Amino acid sequence: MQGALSIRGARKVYDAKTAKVVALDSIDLDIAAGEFCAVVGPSGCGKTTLLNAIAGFDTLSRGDITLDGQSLASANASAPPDASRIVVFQNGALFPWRTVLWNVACGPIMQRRLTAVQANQQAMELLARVGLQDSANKFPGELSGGQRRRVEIVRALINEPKVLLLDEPFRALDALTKSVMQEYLIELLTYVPKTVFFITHDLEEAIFLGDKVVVFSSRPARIRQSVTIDIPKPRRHEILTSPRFLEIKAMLSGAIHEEALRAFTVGERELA
Amino acid sequence: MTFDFGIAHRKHGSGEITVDDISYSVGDREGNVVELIDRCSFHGERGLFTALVGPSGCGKTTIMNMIAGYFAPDRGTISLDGVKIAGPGWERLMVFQETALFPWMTTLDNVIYGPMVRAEKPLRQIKQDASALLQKFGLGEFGDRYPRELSGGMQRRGELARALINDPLVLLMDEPFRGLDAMTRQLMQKYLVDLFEETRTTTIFVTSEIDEAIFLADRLVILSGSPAKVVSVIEVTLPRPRNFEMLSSPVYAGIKERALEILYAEAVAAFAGHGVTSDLKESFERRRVV
Amino acid sequence: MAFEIANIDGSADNAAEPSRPRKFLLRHASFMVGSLTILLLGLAWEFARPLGLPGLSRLPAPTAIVAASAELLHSPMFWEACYKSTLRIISGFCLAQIVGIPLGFIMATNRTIFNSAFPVAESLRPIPPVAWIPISIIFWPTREASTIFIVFLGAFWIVLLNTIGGVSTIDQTYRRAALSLGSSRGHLLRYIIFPATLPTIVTGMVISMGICWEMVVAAEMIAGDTGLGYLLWQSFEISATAQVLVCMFTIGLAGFLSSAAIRKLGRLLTPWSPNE
Amino acid sequence: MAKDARVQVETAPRSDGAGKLTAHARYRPILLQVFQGVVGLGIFFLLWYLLVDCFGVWRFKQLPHLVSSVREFLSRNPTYGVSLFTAEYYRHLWASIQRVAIAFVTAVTCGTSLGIALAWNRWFRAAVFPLLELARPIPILAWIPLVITLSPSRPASVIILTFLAAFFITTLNTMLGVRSIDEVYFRAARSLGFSDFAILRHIVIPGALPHIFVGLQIAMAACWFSLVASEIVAGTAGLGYKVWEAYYYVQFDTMTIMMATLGLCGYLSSMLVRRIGKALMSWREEMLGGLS
Repeated sequence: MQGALSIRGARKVYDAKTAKVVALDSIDLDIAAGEFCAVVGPSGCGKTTLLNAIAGFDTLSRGDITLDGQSLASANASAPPDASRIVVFQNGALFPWRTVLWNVACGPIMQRRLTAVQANQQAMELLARVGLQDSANKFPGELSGGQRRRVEIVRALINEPKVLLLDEPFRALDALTKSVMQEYLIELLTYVPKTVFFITHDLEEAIFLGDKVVVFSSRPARIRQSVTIDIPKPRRHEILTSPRFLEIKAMLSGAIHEEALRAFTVGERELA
Repeated sequence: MTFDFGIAHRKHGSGEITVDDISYSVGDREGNVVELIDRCSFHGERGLFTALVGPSGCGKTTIMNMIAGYFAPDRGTISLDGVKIAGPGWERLMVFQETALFPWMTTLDNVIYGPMVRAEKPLRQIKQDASALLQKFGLGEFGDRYPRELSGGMQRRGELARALINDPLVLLMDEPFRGLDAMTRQLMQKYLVDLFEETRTTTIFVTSEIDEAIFLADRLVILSGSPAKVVSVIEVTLPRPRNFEMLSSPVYAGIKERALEILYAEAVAAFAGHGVTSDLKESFERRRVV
Repeated sequence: MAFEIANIDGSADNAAEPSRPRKFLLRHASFMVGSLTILLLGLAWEFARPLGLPGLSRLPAPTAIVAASAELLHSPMFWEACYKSTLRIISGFCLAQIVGIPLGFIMATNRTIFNSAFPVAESLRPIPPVAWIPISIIFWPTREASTIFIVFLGAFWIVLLNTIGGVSTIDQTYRRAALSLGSSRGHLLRYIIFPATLPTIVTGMVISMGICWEMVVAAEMIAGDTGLGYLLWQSFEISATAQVLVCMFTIGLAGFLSSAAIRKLGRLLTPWSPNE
Repeated sequence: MAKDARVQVETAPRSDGAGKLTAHARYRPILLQVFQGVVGLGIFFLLWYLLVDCFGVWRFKQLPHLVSSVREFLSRNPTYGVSLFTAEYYRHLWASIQRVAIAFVTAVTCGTSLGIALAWNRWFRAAVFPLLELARPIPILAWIPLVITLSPSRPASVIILTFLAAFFITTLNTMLGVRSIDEVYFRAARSLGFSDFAILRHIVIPGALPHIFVGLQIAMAACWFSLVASEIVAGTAGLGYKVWEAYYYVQFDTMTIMMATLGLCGYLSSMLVRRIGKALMSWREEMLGGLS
C-alpha cells in the first residue's frame, strides 16, 4: 500500500510588500499509508499553505516533505504537481465548459495512461457507482453542490493517486447534504483505500471522518494537539451523539475554542 | 461566557405569526409549474424562538419572504397578530442569507436608515441610539467603516443592529450564519441566544443545520423536501439561558436523534431527488439494511 | 517557451526565496524590460532611414518630431485648437451624462417605457455616429453645435445602456431590505437605486470619455474648421508628417488624461466600492 | 395595522392546475413586450413624418423626408440612381461588408493570439504591453493620415484602419479574459497531467471565451465606426462614402437609405457575433437557464 507521507520542519514565510508573514512555523507530521488525517484550525491559519506545498503548487521556505521516501518538496524547491497527489478544491475545480464525463476521463487521457475509449468507459463505471451516469453529458453548472462534489472525488480517484488532498470540500454544501456526503466519502474510501489529507474548520466533521485529527493553532500555524480516533469505520451518523465521540469532541474543543475566540475578538479579517 | 447587551430596558413588543395552509408555485422557462410550498401551516408563537429546519432548496426562504411580505402566497394566508400581511413592514424585519448591509453606506448610516426613513424621531436622537446600540454590539469603533471593511461576524452583528433599532415585533432570519466558518458561527449562535433571551422578540430562524436549530430554538418546525410541507414539530425542552455545555447533555442528544431521523430521510430524498436515478436511493436503502 | 502559470501576480510560482538584489530586480523587472523595448523602438526609428527599414524610414525621425513639436507648441494656433477640441468634448460629454443617465433610470425602472423606447434605441444605435455628421450639419444652425451633437451622440448610447444595465443588476435583497425598513419610492431611488448604480455610471463615464475623443477627431476632420482633428488633417494635407504625429500624440495624451481624470473622480464619488 | 403595500407586491403567474402554465400566463408578457415595441417604433416614424414631411417644424424641414426616402428606396428607377433594385446600391454595400469582414477576421485572429501570448508569458507581456498601451489611447481616426501615408492604396488604408479599431479591443479583452480564469483550474489541470498545449486548448481558450466575446461585440461596432469614417476621409467606394457623397450632392433620400443600411448592417453583424458566442459557449446557456 503506497502513500506514506512525512512532513519534517515545514516552514513557510511570505514576503509581502509591507512585512514578512510567517504562515507555517516548523510542522512535523507523519501520515501512514491509507490513513485519513484530518487537519482542523481557524480560517487563515496556514492549513491550505501546507496542502499547496504537498501538492506542489507552492514551495516551503524550510523543511521537507517526502512521499513513500521520494522527496516532494524541500527548501524553496518542489516537484511539479502530478497525479500522485490530487487536490479536491474548496469551491471545486470542475471545468465548467466541458461535460461531466470529459472532466472525469481527462486525467488518464492527458497522462496517456489510457486511450479515450478506455478512459470514458472507466469514467462511466465510476459515475454509475456514485449514481451520476445520467448526468454524464451534462455540464457541471447544471448539477447541485452535492453532485459536483461527487464528480470531483471520482475525477480524483480515477487517476489512482497515492494521496488525496481535500481542502474543506464540503464547506459550500448545506448541513444535510454535507452529512450525507461525509458518510459517502468514508464508504467510498473503504472500497478504495487511500491516504487522505483533509482540511476543515469544523471539529465535528474532522472527528467523524478522521483516523487521526491534528489541531493547528492560528497563524503562524503550529500543531497544538494531535489525537487518533479509535471509533471503528465505516461510521454512521448515529455515532455523532455517542459518548466516545462527545468525549473526544470535548477534549479537542478547548484548544479550538481558544483559537476561535482570539480570531473573533481580533476580527477574522485581519487574521484571514 | 455570555454576551450582555444591556438593552433590556428598551420596549420590546413581540408579535405572533400564523401561517395558515399556504401554497405557492412558480412557472419556469419551459412553462411547467413548479410547486414550492404545498399547504404548509405553522405558528410563530409570541416571544418564542421558532426554527424552520429542512433540506436546502425546499422553499424555506420563500416562506420567509412571504412572511416579510415581499410576495403573497397563491392560496392560504399569513397574519401578524391576527391581521393579514399585505406587504413589507418594519414590524417583520429580515436578516438575509447573504449580508444585505448597504455597501455604499457606513455601518452607522445603515443602522439609522430605518428610523431616519420613517422620521419618527429627530435625526440627532436616532444617531445617538444607533451608536449606543453599535457599542453594545461590539462595533463601537466601526461605525464609520464601510461593510466590506468588516469581517463576516461583524457584518452579521451590524445587520442585527440595523434590525433591532426599529424594535420589530418579529425577527426573521434566513440562514444568517451560513457563510461563516464553523468557529465564528458557534460564537454568533451564542451571541444570538443571549440577545434573544434578553429581548424575547419573536424570532423565526431558518437553517439546514440541526445543531444550530436545537441550540437556538424553543420549537423546531421540520419541513419536507420540495414542495415544502410541515413534517413534524418538536419542542426543544432545553432550559434557558442556553450554553454550549448543554450540547453534550442527554436531552439534547434525544432531540437531535429524533430530528435527525426525520431530516435524514428528507435529505436522502432531496439528495436523490436532484435528477439522480432511483438506484442511488435503493443503494442507500440497501446499505442501511446491511 | 517554458510554461508559466498564466495569471501570476508578479511572483512566479516556483520562485525560490530571492536574495536582496535579486528581489529588487524581480520586483522592477517588468518595468525595466518595458522601457528597454520602447528605447529600442525609438532608436530603430531614429536610424530607420540609414538602415533602410521599410515602414519607419518613410516617417520623420523622432528628433525631427521633437523639433516639430517644439515649434508647434509655440504657435497660438495649436493651443487654440486644443482649447476648441476640449471645449467640445466637455460640452458633448456633459450633455450625454445629463440626458443619458436620467433616461437610463426611467427606462430601467418603468417597464412600459423600456419596452417602447428600447427598439427605437436599438435601431438607431448601430448607425455609426460619424454617419450622422451630414444630418447634424443640416439640422443644427452652427457648425459648433453640429460637432458637439456628434460628440454627444457617441457618448450618449454608452451612458444610456450602462445606466440601464447598472439599475437592473442591483441585488434584489437591498431593495427588499429597504422596503421592510419602511422606505417609500422616493427613498428607494435616493438611498438605494442611485448609489448602487453609481459605480456602473462611473464606468460608463470613463468609456464614453474615450469615445468622445474619437468623435471630436472625426467631426473636426470631416466637417470642422478648428480643433485638433482639423489641425491634424490640415498638417496631413500640407504633408507636414512630423506635425501630424505631434497632433496624434497630443490627442492620445489628452484622451488618456481625461479618462484618468474621470476614473479619479469616480473613486472620489464611490469611496466604498473596491473597483480597482 | 399592517402597512398598505405602497410598492406593488410581486405576484406569482397563474397556473391551470394541471402543472402547466396557461398559454395566457406564459406568453402574455412576451406579447405585451412586442406590442409596446411596435407602438414605440410607430411613434418614432409618426414624429418623423409630422415634424419633417407635414409641418416642417423649425429646422426639421431641411431634414430628409420619410415618405420620399421610402419611395426612393423601393422604386425601380430611383431619381438618384440608388435603390433596392439598382446595382449601385449593392456595389457600395458589398465594398463595405467585404472590408469589415476581412478586417474583423484578421483582427480577431491576431488579437486573440497576441492576447493569449501576453497573458501567458510574463516577460513577453512586460516587453510588448507598454507599446500597446502607448498606442491604444490614440483615437482610431487620428491614425488615418499615418495609415494613408504608409499603406499602398486608399482601399487598403480603410481596411487597415478598420483592422486597428478591432485589433486593440480584441487583444486587451483576450488578455483580461485569460487573466480572469481562476488559478484553481490551472492547478487542477497541472495535477491531472495536462501538457502546455492541452492547457492552452482546454483551459485558456474556453475559459477566456466569455471575455473575448464581450470584446468582439465592441470590436464589431468599432469596425463599422472606423470603416465609415475612413471611407469618408479616404474617399473610396462604400456605404460611408456614399452617405457623404449624397450629402454633398444634396441627394438626402439616398443619404437616409445609406444610413438605414449602415444601421441594419451594424445590427445584423453584432447579432451574428452574439449568435456565434452562444453556440461556442453552450455551457453557459445551461447554467443561466433554470427556474425563472
